[in-house]
Amino acid sequence: MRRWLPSPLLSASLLLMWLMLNQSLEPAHWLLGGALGVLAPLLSQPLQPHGHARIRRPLALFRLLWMAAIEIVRSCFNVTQIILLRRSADVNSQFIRVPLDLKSPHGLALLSCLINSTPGTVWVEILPDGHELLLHVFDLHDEAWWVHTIKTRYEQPIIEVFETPEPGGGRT
Amino acid sequence: MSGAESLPWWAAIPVALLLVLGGIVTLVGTLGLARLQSFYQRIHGPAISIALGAGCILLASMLYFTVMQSRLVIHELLISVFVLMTAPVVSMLIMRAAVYRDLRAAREMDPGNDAGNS
Amino acid sequence: MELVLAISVGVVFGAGIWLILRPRTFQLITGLLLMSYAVNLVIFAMGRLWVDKPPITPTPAIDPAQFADPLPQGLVLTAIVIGFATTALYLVMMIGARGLSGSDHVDGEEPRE
Amino acid sequence: MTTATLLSAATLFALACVVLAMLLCTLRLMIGPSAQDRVLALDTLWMCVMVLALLLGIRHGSQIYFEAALIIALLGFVSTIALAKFLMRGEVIE
Amino acid sequence: MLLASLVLLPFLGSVLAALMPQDARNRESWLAIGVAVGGLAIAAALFPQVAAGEVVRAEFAWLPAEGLDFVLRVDGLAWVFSMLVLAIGLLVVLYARYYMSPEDPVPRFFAFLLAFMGSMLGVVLSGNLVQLVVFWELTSLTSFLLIGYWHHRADARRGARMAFTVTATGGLCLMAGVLVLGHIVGSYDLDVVLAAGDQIRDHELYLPALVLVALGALTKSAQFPFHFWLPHAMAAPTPVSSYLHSATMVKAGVFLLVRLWPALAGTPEWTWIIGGAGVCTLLIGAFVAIFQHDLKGLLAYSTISHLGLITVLIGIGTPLAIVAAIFHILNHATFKASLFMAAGIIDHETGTRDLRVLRGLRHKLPITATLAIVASAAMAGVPLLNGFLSKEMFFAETLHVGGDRNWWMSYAAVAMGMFSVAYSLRFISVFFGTPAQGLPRDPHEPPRWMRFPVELLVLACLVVGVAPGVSIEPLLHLAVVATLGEDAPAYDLAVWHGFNLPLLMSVCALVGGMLLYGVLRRHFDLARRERVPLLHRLNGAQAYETTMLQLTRGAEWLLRRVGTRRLQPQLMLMMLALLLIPLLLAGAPPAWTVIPVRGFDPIFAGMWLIGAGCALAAAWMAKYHRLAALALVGGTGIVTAATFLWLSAPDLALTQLMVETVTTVLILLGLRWLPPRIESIAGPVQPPWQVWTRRTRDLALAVGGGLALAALTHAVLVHPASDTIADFFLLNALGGGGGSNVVNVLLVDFRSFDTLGEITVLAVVALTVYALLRRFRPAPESAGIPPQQRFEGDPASRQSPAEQAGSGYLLVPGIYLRLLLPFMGVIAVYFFMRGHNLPGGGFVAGLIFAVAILVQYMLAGTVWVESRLNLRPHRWLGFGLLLACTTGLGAWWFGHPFLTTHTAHVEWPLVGELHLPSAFVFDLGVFAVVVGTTMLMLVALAHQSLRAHRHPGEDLTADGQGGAEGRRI
Amino acid sequence: MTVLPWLNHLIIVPVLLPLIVGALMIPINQKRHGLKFGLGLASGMLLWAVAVALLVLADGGYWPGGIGVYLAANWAAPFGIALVADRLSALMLVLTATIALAVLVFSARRWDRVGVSFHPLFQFLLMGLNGAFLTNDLFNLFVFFEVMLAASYGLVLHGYNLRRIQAGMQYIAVNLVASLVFLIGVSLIYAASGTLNIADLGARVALLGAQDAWLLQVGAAVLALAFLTKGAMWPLGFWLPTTYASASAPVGAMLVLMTKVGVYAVLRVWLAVFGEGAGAAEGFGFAALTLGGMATVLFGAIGMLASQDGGRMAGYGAIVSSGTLLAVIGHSGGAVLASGLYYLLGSTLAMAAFMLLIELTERIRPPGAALIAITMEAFAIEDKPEDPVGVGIPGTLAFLGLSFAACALVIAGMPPLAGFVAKFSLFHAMLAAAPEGVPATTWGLIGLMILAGLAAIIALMRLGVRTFWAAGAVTPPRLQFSEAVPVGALVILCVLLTVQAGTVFDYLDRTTAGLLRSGDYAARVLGEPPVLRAPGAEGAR
Ligand code: NA
Ligand code: NA
Repeated sequence: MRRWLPSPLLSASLLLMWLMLNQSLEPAHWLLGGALGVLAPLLSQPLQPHGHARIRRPLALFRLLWMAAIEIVRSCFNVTQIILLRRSADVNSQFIRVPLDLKSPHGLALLSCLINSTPGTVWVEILPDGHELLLHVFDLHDEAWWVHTIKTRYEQPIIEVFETPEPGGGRT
Repeated sequence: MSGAESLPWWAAIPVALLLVLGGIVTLVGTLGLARLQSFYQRIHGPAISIALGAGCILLASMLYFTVMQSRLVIHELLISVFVLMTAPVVSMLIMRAAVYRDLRAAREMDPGNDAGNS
Repeated sequence: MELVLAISVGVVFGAGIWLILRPRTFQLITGLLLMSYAVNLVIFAMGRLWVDKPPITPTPAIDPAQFADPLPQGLVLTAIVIGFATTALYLVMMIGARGLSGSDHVDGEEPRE
Repeated sequence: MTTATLLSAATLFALACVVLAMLLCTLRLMIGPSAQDRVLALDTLWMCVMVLALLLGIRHGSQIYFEAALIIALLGFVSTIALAKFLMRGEVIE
Repeated sequence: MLLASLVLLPFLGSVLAALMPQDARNRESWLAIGVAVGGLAIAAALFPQVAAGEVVRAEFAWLPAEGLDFVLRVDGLAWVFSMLVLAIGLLVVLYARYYMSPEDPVPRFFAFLLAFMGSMLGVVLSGNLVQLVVFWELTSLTSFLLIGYWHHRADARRGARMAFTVTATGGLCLMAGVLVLGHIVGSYDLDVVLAAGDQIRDHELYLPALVLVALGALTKSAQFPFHFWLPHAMAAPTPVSSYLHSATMVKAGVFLLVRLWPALAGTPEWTWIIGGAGVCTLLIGAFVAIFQHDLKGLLAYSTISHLGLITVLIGIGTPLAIVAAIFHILNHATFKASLFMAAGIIDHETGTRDLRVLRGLRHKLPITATLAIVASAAMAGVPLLNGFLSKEMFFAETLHVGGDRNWWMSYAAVAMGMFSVAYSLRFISVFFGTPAQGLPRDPHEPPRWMRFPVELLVLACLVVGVAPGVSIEPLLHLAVVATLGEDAPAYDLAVWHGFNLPLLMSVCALVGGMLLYGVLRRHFDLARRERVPLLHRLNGAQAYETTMLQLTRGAEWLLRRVGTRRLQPQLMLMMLALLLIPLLLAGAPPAWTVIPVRGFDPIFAGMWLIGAGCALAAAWMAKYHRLAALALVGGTGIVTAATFLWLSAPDLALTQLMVETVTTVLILLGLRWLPPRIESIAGPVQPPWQVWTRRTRDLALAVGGGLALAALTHAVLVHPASDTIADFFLLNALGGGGGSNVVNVLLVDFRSFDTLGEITVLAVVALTVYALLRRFRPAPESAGIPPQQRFEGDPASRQSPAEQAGSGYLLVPGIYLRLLLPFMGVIAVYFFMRGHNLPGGGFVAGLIFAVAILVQYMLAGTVWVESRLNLRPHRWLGFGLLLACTTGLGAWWFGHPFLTTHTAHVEWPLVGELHLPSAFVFDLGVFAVVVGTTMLMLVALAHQSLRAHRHPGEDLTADGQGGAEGRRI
Repeated sequence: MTVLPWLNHLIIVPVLLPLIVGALMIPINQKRHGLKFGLGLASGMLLWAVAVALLVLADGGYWPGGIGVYLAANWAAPFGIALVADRLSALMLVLTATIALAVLVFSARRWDRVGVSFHPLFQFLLMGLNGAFLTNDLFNLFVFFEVMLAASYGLVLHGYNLRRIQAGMQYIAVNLVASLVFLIGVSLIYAASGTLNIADLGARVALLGAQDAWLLQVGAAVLALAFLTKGAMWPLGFWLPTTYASASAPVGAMLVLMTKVGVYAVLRVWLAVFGEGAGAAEGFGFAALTLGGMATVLFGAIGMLASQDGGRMAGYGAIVSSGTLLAVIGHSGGAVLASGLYYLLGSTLAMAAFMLLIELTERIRPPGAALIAITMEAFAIEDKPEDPVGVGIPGTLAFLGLSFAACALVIAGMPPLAGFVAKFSLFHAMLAAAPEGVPATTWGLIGLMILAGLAAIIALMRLGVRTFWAAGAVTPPRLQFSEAVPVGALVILCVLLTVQAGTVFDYLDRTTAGLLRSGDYAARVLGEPPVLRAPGAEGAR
């Protein structure tokens, strides 16, 4: 099973994508989409050193995404406000460092997606010495608040989603 | 606007609102790109265009076509997913490129000063 | 619309001409890229301009006047692909020449006085 | 006012906003000053065109425009990351 | 057939001679003698017919369309001349056997000599003017080869080139003249032309024809002012000089004049042109001959002078003058050939031809001396020798020129006679006096058979001189009748005509010549003079050299002005032509019908404000800010794509978007190897005003070109479309092509042949790029690792590409990029599958697939990807092309033309009926080629980086690609 | 007709065969030269046989009017792409195959190893050439031009050194721009006439309104610019000498053929579109062609005089020949065409042989020595007279010398070889075409051609003397049998062309007669029916 279907989730996503693209639920599309869903991950397997993500707790993931979505919309309006109303020089743009406990690459990826999708913050990189995340904040009021928010609102749930059974899992 | 006459008001108003909002947000994002002073500020501008601007338009599109064609048209979701997957990569790489380019430039200007990661 | 497209084609083509008359290989390749855009648009425009009438015929019995001219589109597609290939070729040759001659002049050597 | 005029006006407004946005991107693309600015502007331009494609789809009530948006969403970033990588590492493929 | 063999025989002999070994001197001579004797026999066999006044003709079809047959024609004149060519040829061949050194490579000599003999016979026997020109030029060519026989000597090369240039140019003029004659007469056949004399002389093109023919004849016969080549031709071996440059080839010119006499002569123009050239030549040649120090040089000028004499006679143009001309041609051939041979013997025996050194040779070479003295006497016009007879006829004819009171021609003739006596004396002076000491060789009489030809010729001089009526009269008569026909005059070849004016002139010439020689020797230091008095400035050879040099220089100068080796002017001219030519040819446009068009769309306009702005900015920045220019071009590209989308061309939009992406990556890969231009070091090399002029010019051209294209595009856009073939495609795509996306059906069905060619272009370019990159040498500045990667502040500088993607800064992006790979693959399949009915198809799918792989390369580097994925682009290319071809060829099975589509209808359980058109398989081929091409080019380019990484800072110019080459990509 | 007669399939074989063989070669390992050469040679020979077969079919009355039409993809012209094999295209195919065979054999020794991909590129070049000669569709012509050019780009750069790269940059840049110009021309023509098929264009041209006619003429003029750039008309052909001088010998020989493609395209399009029956557009641009051709001849002649090295001289020679052809096409619009085609045959064969020959003669001595030799001769600096004993010429040198002389004679138009016959018949035909009063341009052209011949004589003699006769020890070059045979064969063909001039002219007269009947041509191409489907095989169409 593992051999032929390395990631059922990925395969399912591909099938779903196929059906959505063709906007059809005909059997032919199920068949073809299914075949592609199996084939594509298999063929791309050699180029996937980190394997595929295992979502341990889907519910936590949904909660996280919902929360992030709200945060994104909120930040959007913040940033809009700043762009429209403030003078550029008055904006306190800063780099900050956030020490991370999250190790799972997939978790880090999700974190990066959330942070980058949230206007006002841009992920730069994880500094190799000390596993700190270097972050750029558009309008920084309080560095400690930011570190705290990221660690509790984002990192913790992500660790839950990806790393609960054995920390560092998901790596091949 | 072929066939738009058949659209009921309950759908037309949210679609129109989403369109207007999406347009405005997109514009504001690029306005940030154009008027902010440093690169590190400017990079935050397009983020709202991508996140909210494109999002609103996608939503409007889904709603519009779903009502228009009286069936669930949600393949625009694919676009959202792909944008969500690729936009972080782009901003990460551009940002990192900018940081290290600036670092290197600073080092070349003043070789004695071992500037850390700002 | 027609006027806008015509002017645009002219501007892009003009910029291309200016660039292909410059002495540096990179200018030349940039000019070629721009000229290809202009030329592709010209070919495309020969089928006249149609908005929202892509040549996709849902039924065999159609009124051809209701669709954009597919032929120029086919030609442009070929031209785009060939243009891409030849750009690649010129690029590789240009860096090869830079390596061999030490100059990025289009003649492969700096002009002699 | 019918729904059609309302939607048409809204689409037109959004289109105008997007084209203005593209203009602003172009401005940044031209003036730079740094290379990363230009890359960022180009990427945003791609995104604007994606939005433009979606808007054209709504304007004409046609699905034909969707694929272009899809392609930009999925593959539009490739040239941007190539540019970014070039800036950062001096070569695109190491 | 007999006639044909007469011409063919020497050529056959020539081929045989060329095939013999280097040292086959005897066999070569025997062969040549055989050829000459055979020729003589054939000619003899023709004699009865010719003597009966018949014109023997042989015709072979060659170019009937142009009214051109290969015609051989013998009349009396031709017969006499061919006898001359063959007989002197025989003697020369015999002489050459002894003259040529045993070390000389004789096959070449005899091959050329026999080829010349054939060509000369061809000239003489041609019954068609065009054919005559052919053989005429062949004689020039063989002469060139013979003069250059000792081509290791500079004088031989020079002489050969000079002779060839002059005579071949004359030949071209002759060709033009012949064309004009043919145009006038309507035929090139000699008989027809000769019969059309009045028509020719009355035609408005008579003068051009005459001038052109005269130019041919005068150059060939070394007439003033083209005489200079002949002395330089003396660098040839003496047999050649005696055969070609005294007896035969130089006679071709006068032969031609005689031949065409019935057609062209009889006008003042003829007399002035031909006679004028002849008089100048005869005086100059004779005068200059006196002052030569080289035996052969003296003979050469004397030949020039005698040819002038003959030319004058022809120019005078009375029938008697023609008789005299033909007579003198024969006489000159005999005495001059023998004199050349004698000179050759002297040269051969003493090792020198210098008149200043040679003295008293009669003691060592008594027989040769006697022969030479007799021949010289003939040349000087001493009575009882043949030269006397023809010269006296000449004197007689000069008296008639210009009526009774005009004597200048006669004075000139006497002067020439004096000079010829003087140089004859100078020639024989080598035999008198005390024997010279210190000659290069000790002279002895030559071998018996080497002297034999001289003896024979001298004997002929004597016989003709004493008994012309019996000896030469019949021959002469033949030739004269053939030339003059009914005009043939009565003439008397007696030795003694009583005391008359010509005799007085002869005596004057003899006495005056002796006096002149004596005076010159005593008082003018004849033996030491370096320069010819009065005429030394008239140096034709120097003029020729200068002309040739000036010609080359001038051509170079001109070439720099009307041509260029640089690219920019060429492109400028192309653009200028694009701007001007259509307008010049088609004129101003007619009144234009305009159909109402869509109104102004501000949004579309806004979009193109961007597109055009980007293009202009790119043009501004491309010199120093390449990356910016690239991004700006990308801006124009994406606006173009949006335009396609807007204007109902979704397929184009998709393709343009993908091509845009791939092009950007490609150019970036290339930019890696193009060191940046830095403004400060690239200062202007030209003065600023030049730069500004050029820029203004280019700007004007750019604006003009842009305006022109804009105007044309607009004109088309507002003009009603004509009845196009497009409707057919729209109507038949679904029914006939089985697809609703007409553009795709166009690509894979209606015009699939185009697509086949197009993917071939892709494959070819990929192969070329790959081949180029195999030998690629990067610029030294860019050969190393880029500075960014050497920056210590960047943690990635210490990591391999694989490590960067595995744990470094690319870890997080990498998760996405790797996750996207299967999605991109499926999307590629999606676009491929739907292509026939909706926007998409093999191109777009292929590009998407290639970009998907490319992203992985960007992420983790070449080595990592290729250790896990063996993508063989060459195979993709080959497979794709073959698949497309095979699909097309499948139609042959059904008896249909290549690429005819067929659809298989397969009933599947659960799925229903599936249509599998062959066009689909064809498109798969397209897909494979696009993937193969893109991968091959980009990956080959990316592989270049490996070299820098393998050997940091060293061995940068090493050929090959190191490890990358070994790996199959 | 439900099945296409199998002989008709031969028409497309000259395109398909090299394509398939080339594609087969791509995946083959770079080191297997022998295999690739074998494949290439087999393809070349087969191609030659097919070309000859087409010539026989076209001339033998197999097709009505001597015109074979092949509807690629089975769509009737003008909708689909039609390939046309008439006497002219068959002749060009034979010429191509002949030269290709010679070049292939020639390159077997050395050249195919100098870089990778020689053989596949060569096959693709053949495909492009053959396609360009066969196609009847303007855009398809563009595609085949691109195939040909793309392959030639690779081949011009084959052997990769600075000189080649510099020349290649020029060649490629000019041709890329020319391709863009080509596209503009095609698109204008389509906009004006609504068709891309050349025969259809000829049929439509008389019916166009004034505006469309104007647009068509502008388009045609633009198109001609592209053709003439490839055909190297002055002032568009400056790229040519540089490219010839630096390309490797076999590639140079193929380039000779490629110049002719530009001329061929002009001929095809102009006779079909602006020939008889073109209404108001009849004779459009012919005068410009004459003038341009004459300027080209003059330029080429000047260039030959100014050239010192063989390659460049050959390049200018090619320009002269191109210019002559263009002037001739323009001059009488067809009356002297047969002679022009004969000239094309002779000059192409000789020039190809000459290109191969130059490479062999350059082995005789280093080029530097030659330069000194020429200055010495120009200033009449005599080296001291040596013993009058000749220098023996070994077989190889004799062979080279003879071949050189033969080529030089043909190129210069000197008797007795084909060059002279061509020139003479050209002159004759031009004069015969004007029975009452020969116009000044005709005299001018004749004079110019004679002058060009003279320039060629002077230049080639200088080169020949310098190469074969210059002072100093002549080292007989190492000559491979496989290098000598093709040169010899091409030279012998020139001789045969002269000897068999009558036969050749008969064929060419028939060719010309066919070309001038553009109405028949259009009727044949447009009237060719597609193959009908068998009743049972439903649905394919
Ligand atoms: Na195509
Ligand atoms: Na003729």
